Amino acid sequence: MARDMARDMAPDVTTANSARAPLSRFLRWDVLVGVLLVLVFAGGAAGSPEFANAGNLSFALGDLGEIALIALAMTLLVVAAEVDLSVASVLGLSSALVGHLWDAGWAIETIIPLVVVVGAACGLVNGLLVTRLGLPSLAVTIGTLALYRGLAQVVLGDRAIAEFPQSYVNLTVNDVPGTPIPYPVALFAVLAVITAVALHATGFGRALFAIGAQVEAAHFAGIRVKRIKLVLFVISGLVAAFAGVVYTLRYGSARADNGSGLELAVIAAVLLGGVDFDGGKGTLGGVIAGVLLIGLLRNLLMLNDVSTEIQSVVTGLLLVISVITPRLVAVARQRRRVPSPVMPTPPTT
Amino acid sequence: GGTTKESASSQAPAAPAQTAAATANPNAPIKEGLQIAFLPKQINNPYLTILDKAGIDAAAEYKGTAKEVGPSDASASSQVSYINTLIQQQQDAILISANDANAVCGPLNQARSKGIKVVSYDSDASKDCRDLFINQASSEDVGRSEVKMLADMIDHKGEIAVLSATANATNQNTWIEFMKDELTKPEYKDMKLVKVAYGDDDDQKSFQETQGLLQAYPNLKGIIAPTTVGIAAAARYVSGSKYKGKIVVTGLGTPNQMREFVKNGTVEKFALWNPKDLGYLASYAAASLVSGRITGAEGEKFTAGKLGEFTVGKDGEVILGPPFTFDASNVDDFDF
Amino acid sequence: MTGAAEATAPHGPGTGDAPPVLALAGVSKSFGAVRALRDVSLELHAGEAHALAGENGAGKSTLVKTLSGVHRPDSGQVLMDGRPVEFHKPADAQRHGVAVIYQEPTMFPDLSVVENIFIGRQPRASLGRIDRAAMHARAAELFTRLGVALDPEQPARGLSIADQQLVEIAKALSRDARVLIMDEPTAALSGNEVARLFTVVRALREQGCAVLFISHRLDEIFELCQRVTTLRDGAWIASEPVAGLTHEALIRRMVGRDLDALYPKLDAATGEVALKVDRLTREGVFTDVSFEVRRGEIVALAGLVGAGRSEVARAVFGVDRWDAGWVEVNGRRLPPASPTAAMSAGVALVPEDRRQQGLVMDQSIERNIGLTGLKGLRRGPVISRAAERDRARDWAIRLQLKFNRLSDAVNVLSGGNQQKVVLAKWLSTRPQVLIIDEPTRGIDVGTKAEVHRVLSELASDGMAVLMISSDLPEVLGMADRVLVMHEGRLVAEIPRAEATEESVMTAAAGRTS
Amino acid sequence: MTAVTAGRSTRGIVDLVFRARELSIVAALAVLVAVTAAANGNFLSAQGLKDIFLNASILALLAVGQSFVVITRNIDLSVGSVVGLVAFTVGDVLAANRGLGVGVAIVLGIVIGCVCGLVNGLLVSFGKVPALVVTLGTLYVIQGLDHAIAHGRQINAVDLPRSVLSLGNGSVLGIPYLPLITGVVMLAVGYYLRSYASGRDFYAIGSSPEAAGLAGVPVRRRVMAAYLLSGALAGLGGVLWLARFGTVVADDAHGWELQVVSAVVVGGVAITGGVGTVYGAALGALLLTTITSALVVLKVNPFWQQAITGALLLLAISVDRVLALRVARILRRRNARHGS
Ligand SMILES: Nc1ncnc2c1ncn2[C@@H]1O[C@H](COP(=O)(O)OP(=O)(O)OP(=O)(O)O)[C@@H](O)[C@H]1O
Ligand SMILES: Nc1ncnc2c1ncn2[C@@H]1O[C@H](COP(=O)(O)OP(=O)(O)OP(=O)(O)O)[C@@H](O)[C@H]1O
Ligand SMILES: [Mg+2]
Ligand SMILES: [Mg+2]
Repeated sequence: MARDMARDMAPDVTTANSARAPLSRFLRWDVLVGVLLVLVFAGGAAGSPEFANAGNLSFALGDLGEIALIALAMTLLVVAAEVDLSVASVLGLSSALVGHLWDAGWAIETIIPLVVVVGAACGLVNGLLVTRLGLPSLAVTIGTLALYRGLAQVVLGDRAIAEFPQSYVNLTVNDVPGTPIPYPVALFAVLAVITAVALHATGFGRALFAIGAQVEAAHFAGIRVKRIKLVLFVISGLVAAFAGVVYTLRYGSARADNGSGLELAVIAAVLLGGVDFDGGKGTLGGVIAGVLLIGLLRNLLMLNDVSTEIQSVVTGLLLVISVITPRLVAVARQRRRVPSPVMPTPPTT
Repeated sequence: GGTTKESASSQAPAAPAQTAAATANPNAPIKEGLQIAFLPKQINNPYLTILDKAGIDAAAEYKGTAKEVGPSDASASSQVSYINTLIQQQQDAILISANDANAVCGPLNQARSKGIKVVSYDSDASKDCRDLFINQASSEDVGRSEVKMLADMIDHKGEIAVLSATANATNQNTWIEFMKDELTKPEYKDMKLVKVAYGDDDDQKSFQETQGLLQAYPNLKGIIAPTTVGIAAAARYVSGSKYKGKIVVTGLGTPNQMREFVKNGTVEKFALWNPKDLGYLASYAAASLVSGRITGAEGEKFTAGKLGEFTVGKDGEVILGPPFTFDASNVDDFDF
Repeated sequence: MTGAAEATAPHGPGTGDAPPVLALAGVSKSFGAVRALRDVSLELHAGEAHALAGENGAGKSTLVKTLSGVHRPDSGQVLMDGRPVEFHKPADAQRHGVAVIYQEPTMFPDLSVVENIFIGRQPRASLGRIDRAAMHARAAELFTRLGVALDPEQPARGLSIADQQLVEIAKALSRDARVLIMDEPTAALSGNEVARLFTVVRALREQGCAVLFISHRLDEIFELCQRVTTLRDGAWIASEPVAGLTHEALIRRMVGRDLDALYPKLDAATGEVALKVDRLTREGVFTDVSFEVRRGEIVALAGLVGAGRSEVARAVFGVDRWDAGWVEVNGRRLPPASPTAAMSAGVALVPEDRRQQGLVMDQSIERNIGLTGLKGLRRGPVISRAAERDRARDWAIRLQLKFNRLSDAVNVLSGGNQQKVVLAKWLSTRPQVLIIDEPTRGIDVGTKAEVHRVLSELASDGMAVLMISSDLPEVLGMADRVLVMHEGRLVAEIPRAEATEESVMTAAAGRTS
Repeated sequence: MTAVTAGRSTRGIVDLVFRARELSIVAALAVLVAVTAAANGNFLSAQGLKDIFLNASILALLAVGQSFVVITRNIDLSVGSVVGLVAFTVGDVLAANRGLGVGVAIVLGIVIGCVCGLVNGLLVSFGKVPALVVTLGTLYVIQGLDHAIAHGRQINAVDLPRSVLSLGNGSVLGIPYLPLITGVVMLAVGYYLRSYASGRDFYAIGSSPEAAGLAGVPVRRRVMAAYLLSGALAGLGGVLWLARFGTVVADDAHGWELQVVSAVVVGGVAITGGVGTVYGAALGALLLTTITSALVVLKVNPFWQQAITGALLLLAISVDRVLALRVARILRRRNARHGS
């Protein structure tokens, strides 16, 4: 189902290249990632019996849950040419709060909404610093990355809290009956559909792409740039905090260092999915394919006893290859047709 | 109704029942062709690498195959995916040095429900979700002896500090508790623990923390670093600074790392057990479990190859032995 | 292809016998399905100013980029002093003494004005270091020649389009080139600067420089150039001496037919006040600006470059915050700094800088046009692509937009066609008050008439139009009233009957008549 | 016209004074050091000062290389991995051949760093692919390589030649080698960027890559050079790391890319390219490390340290920004008075 989703949710974005031959539509970066995903899945299913069974798939998908959730919000931000590096720290802070409050005897029904609100507040701080002061989000969220992680340590210190209510733990680890899909992943699927529609088919999505591609033009077109960015940061914080709740319950362990370093995994997935870090380009389908590709490939390598170091190399090569292949193909095709380098398009970040 | 902490304990899952029901047969031979896997906190941790290698060699002795797999970062979550993989691969036993005692619990119990034996070593998992814990030394011994060792070197007088690993490290935190308890005894009334600092088992961070400690507490007399990374970093900073000879550094370290500092006089004594023995013992314990020689109940005995006989203690704990103290006279006799 | 045979020998009388400094021979260039140049030939001679004329999208800028090494021709040759050369990149052409002012200013916003001019060619002192004093001296000299009052140390960010254009001109002149190519250098300039520029160019030409000049203001062609080459749909039409050519004849070459009146101003009954601006002030930029625009009226805002006209427009529309005063639309005050509020009150602003402010360059024509009316395109919560496309097609046809597909990105359109997309984007919101900053910058004569007709029609349908323009004939031809700004203040209001070149220019220069 | 000119040029001058980002960092540093020293005199003792500079020098060196790349509107996330790889491999080689000296170590380190930089540079400038993706990819690849080489081993100080270790701890005229090296590199790179035509090209590329191409700037060559320099300095940083810490494992400098980028950003180099100096970046690195040291010296609860570091970082960039906005506004007003 994951593959279908990825395909269905990749509506075309009009890129500058669409004037070229129609074939190049299929050589887009995000489509390439989708194809790789299918290949990995098929190869895995054929090659190792441990891979394509319900138990393993359920686990592998569940293990991606938090990254996938956060990647949704991150995609929106990156399309609008912003980034939130503090997500993993918000996740940690949320985890620490869940642990602390639970330890203090609060009811989990109170804790969860409260923590999500705190996450939204963290996002609000990011958003205000970016929109009110006009600071680059990379700088702001590197700062809050340290700040929120630090607050998590302040809240929980060296304690590790466990023994959360089983019914809630079950919600985060059990599968939807009859499928190998854990509940958080099912929730993710629903949210992904909503996000995809919002991004690719609504005025809000159009506004995001315009903001990301040319913020001044968007402002002149009456788009409330600052407000929209603020909302995006709040969403990002909120989702990260919710992911923190899922994380805590899924592992049954609240620690201040939960999820540290997760931001790079999210960014890697978003980049692999073909979203342009300069903003204004990308598809949600690509991102979903990217998340699944990284996750399933790692799972497959692990099952085949490929060492961590090689896994790391493979992830890195995947990133490089997925960006460079469409370019190489385009260049090769151009060379064949006419010997004309277009305007010297310089490299971008 | 509200799901508060009180209601939770009543809902806590019972540990899988079938393992407890089995009875031990101390005379059963160790099965051949066992497949066991070591899952360290983090691959590339030199200390755990030594341990796991010894365990893998031990497996060859009893004609089993062992391997080491693990994450490159010491986070709880990354270990969990490896447990899943090992379940899928239907290993006979998983040996784990847990990053987070609780986070690995669910998957470990899943493994046990599929008949896989779980042995924790070096750093324990929650006792509900493993069959045995191979402890390097009794935690109480480690904590108290560290304090004694330092006290002897500073004449039971002055300010001291602890340089630990991460704030969440289970074993370090247990030791530190015992250290604090030991310090309440009357003979230590002139010693004061002024700070517990965390070097996160990161060489550079530990180095910088040591610097900070010495500046912040000019009257500091000694540092206990109950972690191999921390003690090496602390010793290195002290040996290259004006504090050399004025500050006593001790703790847990490996002879290879510490040799230089013992020789140049920065460090007089430090302690550790033989990590190779620990790996060896863990490997044999796992094999004994799988072969049905023991079940993990208190009082059971088993032989661990060349190391001889061990007894399962309370809560399924097996203790390697008291820590060994290294000093200038013996540090050259070891190579690890 | 038909022009090919004639094109091979465009060499006419009066050009001397020396081989042309720079020439194109039978050059073709396609972008995908678009054939931007088809077998075009052109010769530039020393000491001659050569004009290139053609409608929007005729291929002028493509020709320029082929001469300067940005594009390589698909077929045909570039010749220098009669010998074939291959320019692989702009640097190659520069090394051969070709200096280019591109249609769109290419600034380094973070560098100072002087660095912008000299980047890559800074005067050197010992050990290869940059000689800053020499650099400043040369910049000062250039600015004096061009009559520009810019602080050389000022960062280029925030320069108005006109100032940017002046910097570009200084940059090209500083090269002491053998060939000077200027792609619509005057589009953003007003009379004064144009006159200065022409003086400088004439001097260069007399020193033996070959000049290629592109402009949609035909008067300028007649004033500056000796020969003119016309392109139509990428094909060469004619190369001939300017002397003896009439406006009408040139237009017929470009468009292929005769044109209607250029300023088809309809008289409309003026209604009640639609836009009222009262003592509006933005400190340091403009002061105490008050005026009204009525329904059915076209009011022009004239002034020299940098007078602050665009700034007023931006503030009225809410892009910039104002410090004092207020703006009223249809009797209701607008909140400050909210374009959204201005839009829902029925105001539209066609900004002066289409690349930064007007368009999202990477996005398609239809998306750009749809961006201002997302609410109207909704079917339920989602945008209807069909509605988006219809809206875009409607206006594309009305404004005679030249495009391949509506899903093409706007950055492949020619400059003038981009301007039309901006117009379509705003006209499609059916505003009651239209503020339009340099409406025909870079638009060809044919379309200009079209735009003027549309404006005129809209006004007579009851729209209030505030038009900022540096094109004096346009101001005089279209406006019911002319407001003149000088250094941030409104200095004159001239009714249509009294508006003449002299009266407007006198006020704009700050002299009281 | 003349009035306008006057207004504009005053703006230029005042602007220059106020926009010197370096000044505000120096001020922040001064406040921090003063407060800490007041609380604990040891902080400014000879040993204390030496420690601060020693701690900052490797980060500052990396920040110099990184700002070079960032100024061209690119980024190099692989620096942390390169430092780790170089520290380990050079350590490994030296441990195996103890006769080798400092010179060989430095050359070897720089060569390895250059190779990494070359790969990044080729992919970014000739492959025309986004730098962030490429260097995130090479971050993983180089890290994997490092781990594969180290395979759980550790290089200890005893295994290393004396000469290398004394590079890390020794000093000349009381100044330790490390900050000395960083200082020299910083001054050289800073001078080059400011005073040479090719140095200005980097700013032009970052400011507008498109315009740079049209102006005849060799964009690819320069971007390539930026990555080579960043790689070379990361390689040098790796050798210094080895010399300073003596003990190396595969994980060294893991996650440092974010620290380096923070230093660069705090130092006023715009992440969107075209703006900033290497002096600012190096000062940013000094500020960051000093915050960490100061918090320990001030006996701040370890659980609060990271939060405070984060808050101070935010404070630094926010105050700087607010000041800049204020100044811009005052100038606009002043311009009004001059203009009218
Ligand atoms: N890079 C490109 N990719 C695709 N099409 C292009 C590109 N550049 C130009 N074109 C197309 O080539 C044709 C000629 O464009 P060009 O810019 O040369 O026109 P122009 O004569 O300069 O028009 P204007 O007067 O509006 O500036 C146009 O149809 C344009 O859409
Ligand atoms: N914040 C500012 N500080 C100083 N000068 C500024 C500022 N903003 C704009 N300017 C200058 O003020 C002048 C007014 O610009 P504006 O674009 O409004 O003029 P204009 O009359 O519309 O002329 P143009 O024909 O260039 O559009 C410009 O020269 C611009 O560079
Ligand atoms: Mg053009
Ligand atoms: Mg203007």
